[in-house]
Amino acid sequence: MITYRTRALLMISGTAVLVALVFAWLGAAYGVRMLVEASCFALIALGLTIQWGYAGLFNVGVMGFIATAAFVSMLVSYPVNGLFWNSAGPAMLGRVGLYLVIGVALTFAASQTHLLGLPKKYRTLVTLIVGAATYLAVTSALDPAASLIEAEARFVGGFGMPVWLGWLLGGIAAGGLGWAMGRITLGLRADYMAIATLGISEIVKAFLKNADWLTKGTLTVSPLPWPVPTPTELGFVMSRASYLAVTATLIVVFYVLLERAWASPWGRMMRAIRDNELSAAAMGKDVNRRRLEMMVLGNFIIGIGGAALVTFSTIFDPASFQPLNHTFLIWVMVILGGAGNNLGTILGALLVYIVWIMSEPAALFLFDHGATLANQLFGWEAPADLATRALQMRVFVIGLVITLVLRFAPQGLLPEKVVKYE
Amino acid sequence: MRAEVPTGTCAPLEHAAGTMTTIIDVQNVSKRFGNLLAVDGCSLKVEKGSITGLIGPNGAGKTTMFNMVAGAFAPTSGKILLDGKDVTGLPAHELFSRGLLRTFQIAQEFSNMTALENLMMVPANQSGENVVNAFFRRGRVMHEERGTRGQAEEVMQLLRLTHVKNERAGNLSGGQKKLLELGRVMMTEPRVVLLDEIAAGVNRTLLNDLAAAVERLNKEKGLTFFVIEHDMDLIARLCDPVIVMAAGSVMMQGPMEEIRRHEGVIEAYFGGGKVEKRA
Amino acid sequence: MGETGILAALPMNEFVFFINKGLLAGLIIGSVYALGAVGVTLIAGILRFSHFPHGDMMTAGAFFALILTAIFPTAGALIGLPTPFVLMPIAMAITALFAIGIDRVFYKPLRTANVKPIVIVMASIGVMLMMQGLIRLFGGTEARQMEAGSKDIYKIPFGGRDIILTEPQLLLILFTAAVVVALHFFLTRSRMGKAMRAMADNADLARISGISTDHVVRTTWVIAGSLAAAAGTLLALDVSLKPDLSFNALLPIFAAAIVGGIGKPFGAIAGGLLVGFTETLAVFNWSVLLRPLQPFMPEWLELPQKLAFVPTEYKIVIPFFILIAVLIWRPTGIFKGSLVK
Amino acid sequence: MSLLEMTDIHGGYGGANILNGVNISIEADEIGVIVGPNGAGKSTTLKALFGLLRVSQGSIVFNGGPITNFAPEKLVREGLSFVPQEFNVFPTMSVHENLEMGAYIRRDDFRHLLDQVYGFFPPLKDKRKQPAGELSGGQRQMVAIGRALMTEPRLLLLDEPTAGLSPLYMDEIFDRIIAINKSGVGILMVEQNARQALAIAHRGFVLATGRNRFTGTGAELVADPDVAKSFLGGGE
Repeated sequence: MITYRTRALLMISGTAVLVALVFAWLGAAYGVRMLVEASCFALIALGLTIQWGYAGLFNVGVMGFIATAAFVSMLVSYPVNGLFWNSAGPAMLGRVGLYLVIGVALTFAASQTHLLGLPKKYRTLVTLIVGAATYLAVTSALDPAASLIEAEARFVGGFGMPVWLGWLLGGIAAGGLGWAMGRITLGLRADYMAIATLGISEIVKAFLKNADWLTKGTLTVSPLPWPVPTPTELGFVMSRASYLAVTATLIVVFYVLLERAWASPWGRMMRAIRDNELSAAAMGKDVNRRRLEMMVLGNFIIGIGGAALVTFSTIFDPASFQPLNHTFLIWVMVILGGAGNNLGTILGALLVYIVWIMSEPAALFLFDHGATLANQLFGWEAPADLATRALQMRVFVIGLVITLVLRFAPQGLLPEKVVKYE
Repeated sequence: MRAEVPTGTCAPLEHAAGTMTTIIDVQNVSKRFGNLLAVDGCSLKVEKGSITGLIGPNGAGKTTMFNMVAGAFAPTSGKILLDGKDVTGLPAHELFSRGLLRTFQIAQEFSNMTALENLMMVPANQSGENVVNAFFRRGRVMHEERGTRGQAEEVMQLLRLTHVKNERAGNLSGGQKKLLELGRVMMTEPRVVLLDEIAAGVNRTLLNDLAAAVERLNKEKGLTFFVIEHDMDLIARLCDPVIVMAAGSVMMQGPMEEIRRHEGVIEAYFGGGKVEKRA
Repeated sequence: MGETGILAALPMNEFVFFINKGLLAGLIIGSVYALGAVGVTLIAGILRFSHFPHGDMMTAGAFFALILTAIFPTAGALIGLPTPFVLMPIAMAITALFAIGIDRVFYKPLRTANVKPIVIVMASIGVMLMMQGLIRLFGGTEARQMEAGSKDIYKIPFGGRDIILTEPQLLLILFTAAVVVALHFFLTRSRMGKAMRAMADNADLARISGISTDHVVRTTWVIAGSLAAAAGTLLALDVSLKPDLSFNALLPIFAAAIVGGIGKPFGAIAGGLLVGFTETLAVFNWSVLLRPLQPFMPEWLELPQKLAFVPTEYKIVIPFFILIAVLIWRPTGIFKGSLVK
Repeated sequence: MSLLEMTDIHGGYGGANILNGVNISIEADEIGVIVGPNGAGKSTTLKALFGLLRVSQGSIVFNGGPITNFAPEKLVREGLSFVPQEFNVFPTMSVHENLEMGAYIRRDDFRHLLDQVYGFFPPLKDKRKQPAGELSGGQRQMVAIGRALMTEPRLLLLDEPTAGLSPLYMDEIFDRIIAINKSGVGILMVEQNARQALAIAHRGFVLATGRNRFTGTGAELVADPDVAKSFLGGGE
């Protein structure tokens, strides 16, 4: 059996060779860009690997957390939109905020009326009514405000704060969404939790696509400011390299912390909860609170990775978030790399991303030649949209990789490290 | 302290005037599942430093009672006190922090972690369990870890399991898993240990080791045990007093020799004595 | 007033609008969700896992029907029904075999290696992506019409305006009704139907009664596959064949299965209709109905042009909230299926 | 030649063996009862016989043919039928459907068998349409036994049929078992109520720690005071 060390070395050298190939074939500018995107995906994968690998939480809503963090990061770091602040917009939004606060307070109060002796059945009814009333009041106040903002200032604009603060707040927002979702879905069986997380990520995407007053919707917001000098100042290779330096340090920082946490009492406790929830509770571990903690921490890291990824693309386009690229691709990285193994996950992310990027030209190349060959042999006419269809082949390959890995290498390329004390 | 009560009813045992020696005090507890009254107005006590046995024929409600004390589910009525404080209905992890440690009939090991880690995870409020400490206060955490590890290695030696300390717990034999689970008791200072059918699926020689370990912990460390068990010989060897439950409540309590001669108990076991109280 | 009696007094135009856009629309989309949910609930009840590729199985079924229509374009004309509908049974059979093949290749090995249930769900996500890839590879990514030519439209005069129902919509409703009846007899009269209910109720007891698991599993996939194909084909006939149906259909279908009670086919049908109606009514523009009452309303309360509970873009929110509401208040669903906790 | 011969059976749930050499034998028209203190391996013996766990040593011969480690689905066709202690009905299916499921492997018309089962358990006749899960404990047990009778077994295995029942139902179930046996069905039953069970048994087996302690006719075992004492151990 190949020892762990040789597996790791093999994977590292394999990835290095692939990277070198890309640099040689497509040049440094493209190579560095690919590495930056891969590093962002590696960060996201780290967030997912601790949720699934450490604590056994099945999160299929990664796209929703990436989108939330990217949105908050855009909101915080995008330059201030003077048109908005001078318009009546802020005042109207203030009113909406007020309605919301009062409404939520009332709904909460209604939900506690059983303390005043209201029978439980009526309590839920009252809460629902007050909740619905709040919802109607808030939306009725929001619609005029939204249309006014869209008319006068196109959208709310940002707060012009530094980008790193944007990423941090984006991560916190994603963590917060993780907390809220954890509260709702923690009692569920894993596959129903998966459906709920899938639902939430679709809702986040729908919200961002339609709240034009906040996100300019399909008109997209750009250019998103970078934490480092942009290509216009330093040229493509250097600016991207500096961006890579930022994301690489983030990876190293999180890697060291998570590696340290794996063998620490915290990591041990999480793994115990994953292995046997009943026994962990009997040994004094508060299972639900700890899972909630992992939902927050995992999604915080996913959020930061997501914010970095979207900022790098300089465009905030809600429609660009796809479950395939932003949830299932990352699942392949984690499963193939090795769930619960931080190094395996990072290398898995790099490896899978490079293959994913390279598969685009490769697929096109293959299908073109295939089509011309078929044409020559038996005059088969390729359909017009052959190119887009060729790209769909990758979706098939991703699905195939998931099923094969689950069947033949469930532990992944670098399996979870068993903590041994010599 | 011995009291004899006629079968089937559950007269409250004389409460020794508030002695601080009672670790577990179950007061008039009942539990209903649908229209089946599994436990019916049952009271029992476990004294500090004792190894108290709980026996009874199937369907007598002893497993239900044991699980309520261990925090698996809350009673329908009545109160359970641990160290004099009311713990009725508290979840399992809460009871652990108050000093109640339970083992399982079928060993519940953490299968993907090594045997040593299975023990190291037991101590409560380890500073390293706080994620901030785990990340940033490495020094303090490492210092504490050395202590925990030393203690765990000691327990492994005591249980003669050192040779499998780095083995995945899932790969251990049935007997080794049972020993490992008992080892958890030595990783903390529990006020009381609940042993759930420790003899189930265990061969004779291993049973001797387990019984010897329990006796040693009780004698040297003064640990209190509350043992639910089918193996009458083990009960006879380990426990005094032994509480007999039948038809959902306590039927009698006393040393095993006397219970074995007690007509009512023999009839309860032999005749099945199953009187199910309809709602 | 020309016509006397109640018809004239009621605001007919608005009422018919409500029937068309509210009730009928809810019934149509509800039927599609019901057909999908029956398959999902049987798989969850008997095979104990949530079948993620169900939306894509519906699309695959529709594609098989499309290909068959291309091969036998005139088949429909003989009977006077749309060709895809006439050839649908064949497409259903192909999809059923397809489903059995997938189970044997992907899920059965994992079942025999008795992996944790969540691993089978992950494998089904892998299968979902493979199906999505293949469908888009062979079928392209644009929406397609199932059949050239216009659809016949039935107009039922009802006071002022007509109640409008296209032929495919009528076929969908009738087909779903037929499935409900067929399912009832299958589950209550036939030997295999009862064996499936037994397996969902108590798998161990079914096994020691001599019921063969493989047989029941194969039937489960036949029902799930064929109904998914029917749902996909009829939806494509009504609207158009969109390759990305998978995600938009997944959430409502799972919500329907859970609302109805996991493992309960009748629950799935009721759940499907419930989700369908809730969706259309939540998005329905109620201000149209309130407009005739305008004269009776006080002046200061001016009627907003658009008054809907949820804007259409947020339609996806509704099945999600139904799902969460059921999971919190009634985890066994209406028909007391297995627990989702 | 006896109907069932279990000789020197060793086995368990994968861990340490629970059975360490159990011998059981039943004649064709007998009621056999297995009793003994908890953890003696009573239910384990029955499960080993019906293929629900692996026999590591020893042999089982039924009706002259070896059936050691046969799968349950196969044994049902050999003429054995098993009623588990818990979860022994299809809760949401009606009483009638439960019985039909019992006859799943039959290809012939089994209506006469339904009447026979309703004959054994009259209260079930008018509750035919009711879901089995909504019946009381005793009636549910009748459905469970009725289901097992639908394959016309030569030997019916019952795992603690009166567990959790009130004395009223307990006596009624024992009477029914006698009636079923008289109709020509061999019975092998594990029981918690040792006294009543042995009272109706042609042959009794008292187990302790996975081995035979006492064997004899039901009457003999009830009369012998040592048997009752063995339930409280200390007899080795």
